Amino acid sequence: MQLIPCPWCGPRDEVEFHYGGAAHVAYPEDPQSLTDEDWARYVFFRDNPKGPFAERWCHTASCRRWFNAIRDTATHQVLAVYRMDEAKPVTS
Amino acid sequence: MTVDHPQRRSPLAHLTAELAATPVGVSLSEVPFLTQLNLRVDPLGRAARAVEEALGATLPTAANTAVAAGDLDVLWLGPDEWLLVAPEGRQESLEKSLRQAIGTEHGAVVDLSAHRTTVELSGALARDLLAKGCSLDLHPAVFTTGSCAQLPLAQAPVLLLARDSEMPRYWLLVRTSFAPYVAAWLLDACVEYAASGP
Amino acid sequence: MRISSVGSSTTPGADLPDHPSFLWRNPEPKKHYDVVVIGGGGHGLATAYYLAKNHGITNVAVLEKGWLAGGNMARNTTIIRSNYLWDESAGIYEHSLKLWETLEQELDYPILFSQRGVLNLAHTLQDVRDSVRRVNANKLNGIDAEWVDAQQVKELCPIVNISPDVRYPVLGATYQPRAGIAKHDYVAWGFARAANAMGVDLIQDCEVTGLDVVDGRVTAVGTTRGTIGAGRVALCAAGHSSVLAKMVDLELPLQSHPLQALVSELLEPVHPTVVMSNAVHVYVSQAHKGELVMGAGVDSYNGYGQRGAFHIIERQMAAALELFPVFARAHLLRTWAGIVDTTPDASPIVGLTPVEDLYLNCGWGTGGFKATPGVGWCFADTVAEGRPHPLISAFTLDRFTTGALVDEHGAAAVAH
Amino acid sequence: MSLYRLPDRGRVDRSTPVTFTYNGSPYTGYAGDTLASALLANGVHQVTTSIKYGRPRGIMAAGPEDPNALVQVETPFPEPMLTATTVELYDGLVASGLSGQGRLATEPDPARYDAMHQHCDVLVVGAGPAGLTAALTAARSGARVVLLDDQPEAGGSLLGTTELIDDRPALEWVEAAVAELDSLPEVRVLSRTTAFGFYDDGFVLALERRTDHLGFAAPEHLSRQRVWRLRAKHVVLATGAHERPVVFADNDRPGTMLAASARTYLHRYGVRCGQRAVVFTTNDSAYQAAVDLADAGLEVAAVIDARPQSPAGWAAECAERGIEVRSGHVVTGTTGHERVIRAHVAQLTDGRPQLRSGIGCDLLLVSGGWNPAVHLFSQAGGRLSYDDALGAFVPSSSLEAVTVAGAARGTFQLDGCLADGGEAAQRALAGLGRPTAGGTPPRPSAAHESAERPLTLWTVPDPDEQHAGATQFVDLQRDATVADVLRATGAGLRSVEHVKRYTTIGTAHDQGKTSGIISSGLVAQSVRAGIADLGTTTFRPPYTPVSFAALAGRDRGHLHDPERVTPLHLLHVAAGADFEDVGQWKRPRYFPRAGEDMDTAVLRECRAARESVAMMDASTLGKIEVEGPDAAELLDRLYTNLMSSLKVGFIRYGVMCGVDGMAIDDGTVMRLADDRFLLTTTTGNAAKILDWMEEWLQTEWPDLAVRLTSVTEQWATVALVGPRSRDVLALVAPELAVDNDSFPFMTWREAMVAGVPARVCRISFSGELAFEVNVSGWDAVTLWEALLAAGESYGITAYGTETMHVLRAEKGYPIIGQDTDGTVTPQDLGMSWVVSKKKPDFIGKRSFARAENQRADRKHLVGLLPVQRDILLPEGAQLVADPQIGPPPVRMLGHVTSSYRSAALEATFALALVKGGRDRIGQTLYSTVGDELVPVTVAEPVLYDPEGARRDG
Ligand SMILES: Cc1cc2nc3c(=O)[nH]c(=O)nc-3n(C[C@H](O)[C@H](O)[C@H](O)COP(=O)(O)OP(=O)(O)OC[C@H]3O[C@@H](n4cnc5c(N)ncnc54)[C@H](O)[C@@H]3O)c2cc1C
Ligand SMILES: NC(=O)c1ccc[n+]([C@@H]2O[C@H](COP(=O)([O-])OP(=O)(O)OC[C@H]3O[C@@H](n4cnc5c(N)ncnc54)[C@H](O)[C@@H]3O)[C@@H](O)[C@H]2O)c1
Ligand SMILES: Cc1cc2nc3c(=O)[nH]c(=O)nc-3n(C[C@H](O)[C@H](O)[C@H](O)COP(=O)(O)O)c2cc1C
Ligand SMILES: [Zn+2]
Repeated sequence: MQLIPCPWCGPRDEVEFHYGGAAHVAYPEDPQSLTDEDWARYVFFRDNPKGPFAERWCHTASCRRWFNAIRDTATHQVLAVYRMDEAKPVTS
Repeated sequence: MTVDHPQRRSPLAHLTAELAATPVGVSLSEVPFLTQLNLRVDPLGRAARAVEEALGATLPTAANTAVAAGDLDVLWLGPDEWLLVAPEGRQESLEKSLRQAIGTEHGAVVDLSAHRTTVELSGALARDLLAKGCSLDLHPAVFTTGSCAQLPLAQAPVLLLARDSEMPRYWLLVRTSFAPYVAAWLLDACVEYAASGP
Repeated sequence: MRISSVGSSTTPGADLPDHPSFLWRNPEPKKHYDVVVIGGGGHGLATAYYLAKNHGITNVAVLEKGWLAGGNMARNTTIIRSNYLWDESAGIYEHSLKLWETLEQELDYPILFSQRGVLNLAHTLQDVRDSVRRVNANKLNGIDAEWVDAQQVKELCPIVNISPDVRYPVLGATYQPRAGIAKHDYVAWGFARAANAMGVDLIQDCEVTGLDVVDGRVTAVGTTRGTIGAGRVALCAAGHSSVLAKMVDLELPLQSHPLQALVSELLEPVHPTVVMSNAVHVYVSQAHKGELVMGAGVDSYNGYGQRGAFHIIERQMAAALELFPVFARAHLLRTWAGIVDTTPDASPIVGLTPVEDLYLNCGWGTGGFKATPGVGWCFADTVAEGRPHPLISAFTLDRFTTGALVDEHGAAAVAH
Repeated sequence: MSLYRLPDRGRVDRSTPVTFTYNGSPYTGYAGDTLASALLANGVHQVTTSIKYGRPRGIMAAGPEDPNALVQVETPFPEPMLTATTVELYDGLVASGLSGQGRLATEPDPARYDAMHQHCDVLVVGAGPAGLTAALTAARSGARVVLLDDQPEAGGSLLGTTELIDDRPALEWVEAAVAELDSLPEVRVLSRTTAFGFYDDGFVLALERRTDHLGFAAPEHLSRQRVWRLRAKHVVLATGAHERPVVFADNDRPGTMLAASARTYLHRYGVRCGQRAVVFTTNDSAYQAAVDLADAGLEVAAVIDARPQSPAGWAAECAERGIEVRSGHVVTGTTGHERVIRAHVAQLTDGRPQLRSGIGCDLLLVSGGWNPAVHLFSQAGGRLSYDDALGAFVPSSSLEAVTVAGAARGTFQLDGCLADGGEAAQRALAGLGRPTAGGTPPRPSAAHESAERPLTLWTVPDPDEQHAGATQFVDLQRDATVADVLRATGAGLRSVEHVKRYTTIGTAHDQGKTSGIISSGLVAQSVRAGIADLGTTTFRPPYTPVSFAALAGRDRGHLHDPERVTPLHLLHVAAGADFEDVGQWKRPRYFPRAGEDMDTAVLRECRAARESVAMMDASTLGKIEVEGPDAAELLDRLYTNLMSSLKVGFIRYGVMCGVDGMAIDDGTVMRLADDRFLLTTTTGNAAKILDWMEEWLQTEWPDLAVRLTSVTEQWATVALVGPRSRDVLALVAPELAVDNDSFPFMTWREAMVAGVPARVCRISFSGELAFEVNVSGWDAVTLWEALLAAGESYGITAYGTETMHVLRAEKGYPIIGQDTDGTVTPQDLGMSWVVSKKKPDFIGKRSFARAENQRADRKHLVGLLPVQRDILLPEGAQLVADPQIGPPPVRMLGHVTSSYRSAALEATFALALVKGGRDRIGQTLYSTVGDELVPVTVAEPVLYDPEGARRDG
């Protein structure tokens, strides 16, 4: 059971969180102007790296805040968490 | 306008006797009909200050803490969200003064008095009872008096408030639809403390 | 070789067949192969086998980064069925099931394919509707399927608790009699042995670390054992598909998640069939030696660690005991996890890629064991012929652009 | 007193004799015995027969690593597959040997199980010398410490030895240590508690056996077993080491035992495991067993030391006791049947055994070295490396906030273990930023210094060259032999993982605690690889088997999953409602009256709604308050239709889609104020939709000033439906103008209803004139009872979800999740009107333009009328064009999503998703009904009151 450090509530059990997949995937500026390919890319295609991954979590059972985390998908280790309005930190 | 509610019914009224019959070391009771208002404002904004003035209480900005001001408890729920808990019957006046304080700034005030009911849990075994279903560290030096947390208790979402972490005495604020489950779960958790079994 | 039936003898170990005394060579990789298959799981091995068997292409290497069939093939709960909802899925899974029915003879290897039937329980009225819908579709697709009520569930599997007083009572189930289980490792080894015998090189401890693309065409693979030239490359890397595709900048709509399973100690036969339940989230069979084999849903987050969180197991145990109260004092013996590559529509991606001579087989997520012979057959044909085999032609990468998804979430949510 | 029980040794309680039955025979033991020690005390070595070959099998170890002594316990409740070495004896125990397969009880297990969370600064696993010093050191600093051990009492291997610490018996030191720990308020010592899983971030799971040892006296109200969910800032693993055997021919014969285990039986249980012993070892540790047994009066015939040179100090001790020591010798096999009667001994020259001689014995003790118990460390992600000197795998990587101490990391001397424990605690405290308190480290008695390194010997060459290895058992439980391993490598297998799966070594209850590394060693030998490179198979939780029930804990029966209920639930129960599970909610499905089945009840309920007045509890609908200056903007982006144009006091129906354009939910939106809306979601989707909205708001559009609050339980909702609903409402809300002009369709009003404040909505999910009355949850009962009373003269009728479905389906209103399946757009549902053409964008819009969405043969929601008007189509039935179906696959056109008997239509009818359905209206299709096909006519989805005249009353 992972401890996910909520930027507000601190470390809590993973069961309290909802996983949101890749972070930093912006909703397209003008979806109607996209090609079908580009739109499909936005809807269905997400990065799936082995190693550090910038992803979104929501602390649904508590403060209900979404935040970003950099977590190593190979080790489960959370390398950093940051709020939605903070820039992606550099983790070596 | 306060209305007389002759038949008003609290979610755990039908379990009053069961809750009262807990073993030595645990006390359980429903605290029905408390006033509960959800407040959302920018903690740094002018409205927040006005609200504090109106309430005579600060809005705690430390996560998972509550402040008490007289008979009012202000519980941190999120970085711009609080639950105000007051004795029964205060929802309308409180809502009005909050809205007034917020004025034209962006905020939200929602009456949730009937959304959750409150279970008071106290006694020497209270902490053990909670520890059966709650992953938070309830050590009195960690979850101190005035700490609060939203989290699952077994399979139900609850809002936990340490009214007195030493005694200890807790409030569990439970969404009413989950209240019978939480009550049944707590009563079941008590079984082992009954001197000669259930 | 001794081939035995299931669950009869009192000495459970004596039941199991002996393995052949030779399985495969451990050759050094050659400089060049006509086809390089990446990934020595069930799909990779079956693909190699059918390339050799059906298409006479034997200058083939299967490159495996660890030990052969040590990925999901070593860790799945072995449920085989073909009762999927949509025509496209029914086509490939039923083709596979038919192959399973003769695979033991075909491979001359005891794979312990046991057609003991699979029950998918319904616990809510919506489950019932979805189940009946699927049964009807299956029948019209020529797949054996039945809707059975709670009483019939009890007759098929007497230890299921069908009391109406439980939290989520059993309202009925879909039943596929021809479905069942097989012994996963034996299946892999059967394919491996047969492929090896036809000249396929099975190369272990050989991780692919790069793909050489010249003028839009793949020409070689870089590995931890040197560069290996390839006429064609067939990707069968399951949980690692995204990582490999990334080497040629191919983005895939895949997310890799941990999926856990567990076994009990060996028990006298109590569970004659396979029971799956979406609503209470558990599926159970009793394997040949007598252990209960169980699984649940995926862990929610991406993970390549081959391990998941324990609350999933605890929840699964609670669910199992709701359905099977007699399991109370069975013991959890071992838990493990695999890495499953899930797609947005719970259907696989098989076929050509924008890179010439690079072929893709992935996205089987939590349910690709049952497809092993079927997809091996069709994928080999696709690689050999350079065009999609008709049975997999719906499972293109392109469907995410057109919107022609094959949404099997209903049939596949706890998909095994 | 039996021949095998010594009068003056052991920690069993001789004042409490205990009777038990094994394999049908009665025996006596003492409190403090395990089943194994009691059997041994009765001279019983054979416990069972083996799984595959039916060979006699005995007790090999004294702890959970025993690969052999499997038993089925029958009382007080049947439990399969426990090891006799871990079953504490109690009065009335009935058990029998198991040959590999356990048997489950057929009746339900009456015991309770539970779980407990516990946090600490330092968790110490294992209360041997290393663990105890670690716990003491940590605890003295004031840290919160949990010390757990799987044995009934602390001491670890000291319980089975005679060592001294600080010049007194080690167990006195243990007792003092435990007393000190018990006296510290921040320390919890858990005995009979096995840490079985080590997960991320200091999360350790442990199983406490609370009442098993009490047998029939176990109090019912206590949980039998408890799962501890421990979260530690630092974990010290002091789990000790397992002795392993050397493999030789017929090494499975009862009477063959691990040397240190025999020593444990002697010192801890006062049991001598035989009368004449031969000790076979590759290292020093077994000498102590030989010496101790001799001192306890056993005849120790010989110590067979595989090393060319025996250790001088020990040799002297042996000589003193007249024990012959044969160095450079090995045991090559045994004679006997139910029990070993002779050990075959041969000199080992150049790795080949020479001439054999037999030594008579009834006890053959073996030590092939020690395997550090690295299971938990490895589970937590720690790496292992092979230690050549020890012949074992030891922890090699450092894990954050984890320290391994004592024998678990390959420290096999007591002084080293004590020092290790202290250092581990200091490391933990340093990490926590806590100062270490002083205190003198404990000092053990001096050990024999030895110049002889242990020899690593996995197996002794088999004298029977023809069947070499066939009776050399590696995994006794799986009956897997050296020959099996060689066959595996001969088949081309090189990986220990393959060999495991080919031979099944290490897959039994003991998970290869004693056999796993031997298998690796054999493979290494066979394929001429380094064992260091081959490694071990993977260590996986649980460390020892855990019962399913313990893991399920209290999440069973009605606590399995919360039953969510509305404030009216008790009234529904009293009214005899039949309930339906919708998500976690319990909803009344129908309210049968005496003698009614569902069909009759539903027809009656429908008739009441269509002809007079009926009411239902709609409180389960999700409700979300949306507040802020940008509230309307947010809703415009999330709903397919325009919400910003909604006026205060009005209500609008809306649909939400996913980004893929598929409908995910629908509901109504009330505008409470310019900047406030209240929206409803379907019952099952409330949490999902709130999350969905928050996700967009927080992650994509943080610039929007909107706040969302769930108010689902704040409001109880009663739908009041039917031509007489207005009359009933007027009675309970005398101040409310209820006429059509004052209170038009799709508006809402605040009013006193039944004497309580309410929000009344004029909306209809039935096509009838209808209202939804929302009151505080506290007032739900008041409202419900007032409506029942006011409507009495109109025959007001309570109805459930089934009737709701009939009413809405007659009107062609879809249910998201029933008439859709995640592949259906609003257009497919015939609701293009709910998809705004004006808005430049909203979630899902872009997907509508994809190729697949343009196809004319997409599935549409249509009505179906069976040609034979009384045939009820099964929901889920498939539709085909031609009744003459050929061989499969048959082309399917769609399926029935909803199907009911309609009182109003006096016929059955259905809704269906049909390919190009809107173009087929009027056509005949065929629906599966069982194995038949019946003709149905495709119709408009709205079958009842298509003009919508009735909803205005
Ligand atoms: C717990 C669990 C239960 C399951 N239950 C079922 C079930 O009951 N029924 C069912 O039908 N399906 C089930 N599945 C799914 C099924 O196991 C998979 O869909 C299927 O095994 C995938 O195909 P595969 O056998 O080829 O995959 P794998 O066996 O995973 O093969 C992929 C191989 O590629 C190798 N590889 C990866 N990267 C590289 C590289 N760079 N270089 C070289 N080699 C590489 C991997 O090491 C691996 O061996 C389950 C899966 C899990 C994890
Ligand atoms: N002479 C030798 O070669 C040799 C070899 C090994 C050990 N030893 C001796 O053994 C002792 C080792 O001391 P130590 O403290 O390291 O270990 P220990 O064996 O004394 O204690 C370990 C304790 O941990 C318990 N344990 C193990 N795994 C557990 C789990 N998962 N959950 C709960 N409890 C668990 C064991 O039951 C045991 O009580 C020393 O006295 C040492 O000299 C000697
Ligand atoms: C169908 C099936 C049955 C299994 N039965 C057993 C078993 O009886 N005993 C055992 O220890 N492991 C059993 N395993 C699990 C394997 O030991 C192992 O955990 C799994 O192959 C994953 O590999 P890993 O744990 O080495 O990563 C079984 C696995 C499967 C898929
Ligand atoms: Zn939080």
